[in-house]
Amino acid sequence: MARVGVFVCWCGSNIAGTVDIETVLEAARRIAEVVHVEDNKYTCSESGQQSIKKAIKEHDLDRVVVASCSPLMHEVTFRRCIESAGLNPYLLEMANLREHCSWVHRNRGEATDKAIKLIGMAVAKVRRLEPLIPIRMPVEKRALVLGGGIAGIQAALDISKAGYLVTLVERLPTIGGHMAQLDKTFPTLDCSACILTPKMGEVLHDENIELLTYSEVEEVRGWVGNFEVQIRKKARSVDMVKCTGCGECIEKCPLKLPSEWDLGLGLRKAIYRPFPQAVPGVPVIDREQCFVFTKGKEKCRACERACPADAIDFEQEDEVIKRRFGAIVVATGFSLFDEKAYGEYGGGQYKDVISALQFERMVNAAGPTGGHIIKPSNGREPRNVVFVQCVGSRDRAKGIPYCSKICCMYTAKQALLLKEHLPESQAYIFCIDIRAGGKNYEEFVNRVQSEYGAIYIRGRVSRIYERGDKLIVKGTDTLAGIPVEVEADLVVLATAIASQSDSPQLARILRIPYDEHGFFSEAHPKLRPVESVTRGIFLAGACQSPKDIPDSVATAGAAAVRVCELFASDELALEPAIALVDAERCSGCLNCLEVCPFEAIREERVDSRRVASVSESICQGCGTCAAVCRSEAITMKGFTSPQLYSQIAAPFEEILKELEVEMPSC
Amino acid sequence: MRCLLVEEEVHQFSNLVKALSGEDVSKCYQCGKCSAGCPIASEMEILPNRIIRLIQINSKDTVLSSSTIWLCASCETCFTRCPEEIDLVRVMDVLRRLSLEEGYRCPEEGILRFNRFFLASVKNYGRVHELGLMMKYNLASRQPFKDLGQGIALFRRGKIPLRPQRIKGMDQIKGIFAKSKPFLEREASGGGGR
Amino acid sequence: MEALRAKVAQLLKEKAISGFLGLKLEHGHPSPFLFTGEEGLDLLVVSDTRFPLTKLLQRLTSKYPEEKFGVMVRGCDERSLIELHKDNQVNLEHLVTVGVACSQELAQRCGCKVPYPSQFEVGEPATGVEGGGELESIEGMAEDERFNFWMEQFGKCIKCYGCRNSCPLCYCSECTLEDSFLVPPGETPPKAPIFHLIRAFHTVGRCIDCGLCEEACPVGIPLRTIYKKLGQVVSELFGYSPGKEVEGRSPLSFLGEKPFKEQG
Amino acid sequence: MNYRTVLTTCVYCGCGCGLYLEVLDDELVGTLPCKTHPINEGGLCIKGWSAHEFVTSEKRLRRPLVKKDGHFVEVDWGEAMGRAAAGLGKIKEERGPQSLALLSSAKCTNEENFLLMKFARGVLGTNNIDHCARLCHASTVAGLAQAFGSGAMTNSTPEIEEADCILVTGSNTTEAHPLIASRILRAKEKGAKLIVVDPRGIQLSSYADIHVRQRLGTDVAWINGVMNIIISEGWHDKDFIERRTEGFEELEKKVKEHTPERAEQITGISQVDLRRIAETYAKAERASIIYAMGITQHTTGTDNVLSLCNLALLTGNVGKRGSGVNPLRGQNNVQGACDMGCLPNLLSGYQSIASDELRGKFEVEWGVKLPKEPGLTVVEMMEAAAGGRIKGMFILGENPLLSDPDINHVREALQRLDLLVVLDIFLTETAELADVVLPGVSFAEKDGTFTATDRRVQRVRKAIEPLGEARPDWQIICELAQAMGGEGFQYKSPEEVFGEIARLTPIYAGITYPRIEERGVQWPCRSEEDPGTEFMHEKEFSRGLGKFTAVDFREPAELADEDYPLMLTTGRSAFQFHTGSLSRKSPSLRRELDEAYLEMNPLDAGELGVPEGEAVKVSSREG
Repeated sequence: MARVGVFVCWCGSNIAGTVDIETVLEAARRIAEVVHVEDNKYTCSESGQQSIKKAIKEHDLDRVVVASCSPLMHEVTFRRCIESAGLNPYLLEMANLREHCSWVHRNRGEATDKAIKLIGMAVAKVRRLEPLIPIRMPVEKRALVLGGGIAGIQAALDISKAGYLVTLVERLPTIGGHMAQLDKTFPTLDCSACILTPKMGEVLHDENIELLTYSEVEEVRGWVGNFEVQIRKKARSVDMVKCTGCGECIEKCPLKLPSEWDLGLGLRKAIYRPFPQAVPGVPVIDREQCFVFTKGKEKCRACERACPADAIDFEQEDEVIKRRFGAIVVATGFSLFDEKAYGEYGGGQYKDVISALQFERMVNAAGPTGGHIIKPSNGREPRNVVFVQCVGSRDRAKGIPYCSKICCMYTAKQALLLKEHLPESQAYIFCIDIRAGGKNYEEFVNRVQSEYGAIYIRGRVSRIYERGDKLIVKGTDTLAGIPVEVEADLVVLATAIASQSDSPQLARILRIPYDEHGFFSEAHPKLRPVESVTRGIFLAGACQSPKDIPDSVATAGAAAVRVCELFASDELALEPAIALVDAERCSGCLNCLEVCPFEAIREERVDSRRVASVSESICQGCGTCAAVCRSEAITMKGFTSPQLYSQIAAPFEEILKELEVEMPSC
Repeated sequence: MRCLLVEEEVHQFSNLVKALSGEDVSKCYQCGKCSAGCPIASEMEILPNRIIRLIQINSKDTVLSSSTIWLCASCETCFTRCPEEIDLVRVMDVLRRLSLEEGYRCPEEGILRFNRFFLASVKNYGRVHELGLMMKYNLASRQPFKDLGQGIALFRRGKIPLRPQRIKGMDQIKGIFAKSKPFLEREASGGGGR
Repeated sequence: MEALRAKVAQLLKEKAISGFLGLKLEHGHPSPFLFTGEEGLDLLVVSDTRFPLTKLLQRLTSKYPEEKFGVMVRGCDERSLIELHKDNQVNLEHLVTVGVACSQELAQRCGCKVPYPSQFEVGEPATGVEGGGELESIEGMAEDERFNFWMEQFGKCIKCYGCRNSCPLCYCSECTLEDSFLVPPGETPPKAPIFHLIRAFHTVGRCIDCGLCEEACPVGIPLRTIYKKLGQVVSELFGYSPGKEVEGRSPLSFLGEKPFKEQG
Repeated sequence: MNYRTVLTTCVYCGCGCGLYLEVLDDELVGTLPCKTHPINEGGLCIKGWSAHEFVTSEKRLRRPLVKKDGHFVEVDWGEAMGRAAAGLGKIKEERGPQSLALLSSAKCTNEENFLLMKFARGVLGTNNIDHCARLCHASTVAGLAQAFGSGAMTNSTPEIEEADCILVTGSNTTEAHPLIASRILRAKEKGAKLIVVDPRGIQLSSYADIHVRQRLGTDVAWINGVMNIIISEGWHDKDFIERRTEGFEELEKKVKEHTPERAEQITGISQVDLRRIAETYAKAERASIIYAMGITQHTTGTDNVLSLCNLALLTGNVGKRGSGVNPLRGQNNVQGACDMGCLPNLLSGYQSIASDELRGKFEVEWGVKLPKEPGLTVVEMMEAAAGGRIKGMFILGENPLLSDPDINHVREALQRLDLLVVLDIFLTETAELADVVLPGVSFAEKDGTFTATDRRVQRVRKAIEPLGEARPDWQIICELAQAMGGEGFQYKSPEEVFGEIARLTPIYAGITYPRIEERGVQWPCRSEEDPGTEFMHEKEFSRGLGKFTAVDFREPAELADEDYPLMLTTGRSAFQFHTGSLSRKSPSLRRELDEAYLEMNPLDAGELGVPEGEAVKVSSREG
């Protein structure tokens, strides 16, 4: 016989407001094997926990049911609590009277009934629980940071400074990310490159950081504390060691191609460095374009001849390296919404309709126009410039439903820069709302209107079309209630922030969840904002949701702290409530292997029989495998069939008895 | 202009529109793209986005007596542009019907009259007899010679037949009209008389 | 029949297979037998008597995983092999199937939609039988009536486990039906309806509608009708018909295309 | 590598289902139902499906055992056989043949039973041979023989579904004879009326048109009551009574006294229900009575059987296809063991030992003199052993310690013996008391025949070699007989033994192994041309006319009183069989049910404060 204590929480009025606590207590006392029942206004409070501990001692309880909120909130709290009173922490069951009951019901009587049933179910299960002991695993104290944008750079530097080794993987030839493409940053108008490049350099020279650019993660196996990662270093065709970064090779390359870095506004060579301050400064050969690769080995080779260091290596091959990591920070950033979806804005056809990032490159002194704002169609200076916000954002029909968060601010900044560069110009900004929540943000927008004379028109643009060498922008001023048209020389579209198009593939490799828009999901939006559901994998920057630079840096720092926390101990305690395969029962169909979202199940042989086996350190205890196992060979510790069945049966006991009467009896 | 805080429930009108059109106007966040794209917007006293807004705030009288709902040409630009995929054309249809049913005065007599002649022609022949329609309408609007030149040009090229021609499936046409009889009758009798 | 014997003799002679699992006519009754040489092949028969040969085959293949076996297959046997293959219980690459088309009479008796395998050596393809047998009439019942009907049917059960024992797709070493927590042991009839519902759920996504369960039922419970209904549901919801193709897995044995996508 | 299936007959109950033993590489690996078998047609009960499991049990006896200083020691065959032969011989010599007794086995083959009978009478010179049928259906044999002239099921199993009214009483058919129950359910689905008279609610009663519960031990009363109604309503078959029966007047007189009122009073069955039973049964075209030990295991067992016969004769419901009186015999070969003359007063084929002519036939064939006086029954044997009159016993495959009434008495009796020889496949509770234990083999390791409850003689076929040093029981009996100087025990095969059975047993005369190869043959089968008998007494009864026997109701020998306020009635479970010697060695069956249990009326249980699943102590006047 178990000795169960039931602790009913009022949660202030959250539960007590809808559930009649007295009735619940009375009913709980009548449940078999329940020897102690009490209520607390806030069971999670220090005094509430003290009273649980006291009751365990006084009534010699060996099982505890806390009837309060979701275990997501306080299971850890109460486990710790009963553990300190000498019980195994896994002999706890929570009945969720709040989210599952009081918050979703209005009728007091019904809610009370349900609360009683929920407690009955919890008691039924707790009676059958068995003590569990966490699994202990050693920790590999080396972190992998994916993505070399500002978030990845910051995370790498922070972890390194705490004394741990870091490998930073970036898929482009240089780190820096989108921040390196920007001119100034809002609202302080710092030069983006000026504040970023020192950090890039720091990464390059940090002894704790291994920098792998032009590289991608191909496979991740293992678990928190022991990830085994396979990384492909793509052939750069230039020897990283020999190259001095002099740039002679680039000079001599005869091929001129549109530059991705400048979003097509400028040109680069087949051997190139995306921008002058690129880190590392070693150029890379675009093998898809270079004559040596497209036309034949003996063709061209101008760069090779030009290189004083003999660093060009056409024969170089991709290198696949394997590393073990204890933790992974994902900072793979974002991509921009493609404005081609908007046929009414020209769908990318009008040369003088550009994206905000193109504008950014144009206004950047290191950009293709050397910092001059021009009409791409004829190179002249524009006078009337129309900025269109929410291109893709807040558009369920053509784009994405969410707000991209940073466009209001960067549009204001660009309007300001426009006026600084071309004092004669006039900025028109079509916006829906101005969302300027942030330190000094609202003031900045005000300044752009009052000091820089930008005209804000509240309304969305319906159409842009060419008339002569002008662009007609049709919109409505919804405040004035009249349609408006602006004759523009240049139109800048504030395109939305989207997830990286290949984020689902990466999520699959990492075994982490992502949301419907392709952003990686955090474990808890409020309390675990930089952790993924998979232990040991953390999120930083805009791969999780649209973020501005300070937010990205802040989350990177937070993720780094999480990594350091993990590395601070030599061993990890893993959740013991995981799947266990009974090899005797296993029929080897391996359907479990197919469905395991964490790839925690592998095939094994037991006396030539094929059976499934669970890697206890990878298993997250999700139970999917147990659900598909027809042989019932998989047991979920802490959720065994008898435990769950008795929990399910508990509220139906009376009904079952009634049914039995109806059934043919013998 | 009376709006918002009326004695009825504030969602009453929007709920009615939703029930009749299937469109949820509460999704509108007033970006104005509908109005921006509307080819007739310049003729409108109240822009389409404001019609939606007025529905949101229960301003029924203003909406149902506005000319906007009659000026709308159902070109669907607004629907095509709307980021929330609200079908304004359906909404406008419903508003016109409500306006008639509840006896609001139509500020655009001509449009209403044209619609009636058009329907009558369809009812009789299963299709529009352009010449008859034109003549009737122009007579009724007391501008008998309007469009005369263009009409003659079209007539010469055989585009406008002198006599009305009936289509084959008249029984089906009759069925359609029989189905909508209650509404048409109410409409003809002048509705609720507000 | 001669064609079958010749084919098997040849397979054995060429050592393409180490044994052929078929039916042997002995003591006036056809029964399963593993033919390993030409000797006794004259007793190899095709008859309208069906045994779960593919189930018996599993015992051979699990004892001799490296050997190649031949097996006589009807349409249903072939479907069961395909499902067994998907669940790693047999390896089609280690099997040589020799097809037999069922007689029209047998097809009729079984209510079989496809009474022949993809290839066959013996018989003429009979016309498939459409319609769900008893299913329509049971579906036509009012809910109460239907409940009572099934309760009465399940009440006849003598818990012989014949349905499970005959099922070619039931291969678990320990059966959920024997989980004393779910089905109290030692009771006849087993507590209705849990016994039969567990079995029904376990057929979802793999039952190939061979009807051997119903054939084995001494008290004539129309088990197949339940499994047919579930099969229909799976087919409608997921477009999956067990045993139809070697490719593709049962919808209940994999996660969706985007396994990590959060709902909503 | 070899895999084959061997057609044989199920070893559990009397249904006689055909099954295949699956043999993979000469090991028994499974059981399959025979799809084309006349009895089970592809179905089996759980026992059948797991019939192979006990065969290879770890607990099987693999070497002969001899008790030395109170402990068993494994010995070779020579020593064990020598000890048994010498021991038996010594007792015979010193105390005379009448101090020896033998128990035969309803689990063994006909051949083995016949040989044991021959050994007892021809070699040991005693008629003290009996078997467990005494305890179950002796009253059937007696009753049916008295009424019809033949003590067996009148119809065949497949015929059951041709009946249009089935009266089941004293048989929990779904549990005890599952594959016969399936026929009853099928008949019901075809439209037959089902009447269940049973003190308990059983699975069949949920499907019954009429289900009544009689007070325990009041069967004669309700049957008489029913007959009273039939006669007074004139529903009886006057023509049949006239042509085919005798003793009606006597019956009529007796039955008149048993008014429905009185029957209701005694049995607790309402008059309305009695009337419904009477009408339904009497008016049916083909009514069949199915009963088992609920009728026979009473002090009034024979009366009960006779009453049922009366009821059938009264309405002309016998001697027709699907219609008759059908005792369901328990053991797989209890019918055969009876047929083979393992009875103290009868030779094989129910030929009286007392008859000089019949006995003479055997004496000629065997070349020995046979004792004439009838021997002791099981119960008498135990009495005699306890009293020191029986000194030596040979028990073939039976477990009287568990199967006989009063375990303490039996233990005492067996312990008093000078020599107990047990031939079994397990060390049963009885074998543990033995001095010599000879390891026999299971049905899977030998050839022979079983006779099912519907008189169907069917083949048992060897599937695997005997385990360890175990030997087929028939060989052991022959060797023992020869060791004791017996002549005529040099058989090469069971088939040869069967030939002798056929020669000496008229009802088996026409049966040969080739004839029963496929579907068995039902006795009586008097010649090679005789196709056997599906249903009996068609034109005339075995005894000529059917005989009514007026029976009075008598209360059971023991009734509930203040000291012993509850009545206990025994029953069967589908998951175990008989004393469990076999079925309790089967994992599948043990998983279902591993120990006996007792069911109580919830009202009684409530009064006694016994909760569900509680252990209770039961005591009776006997202990």
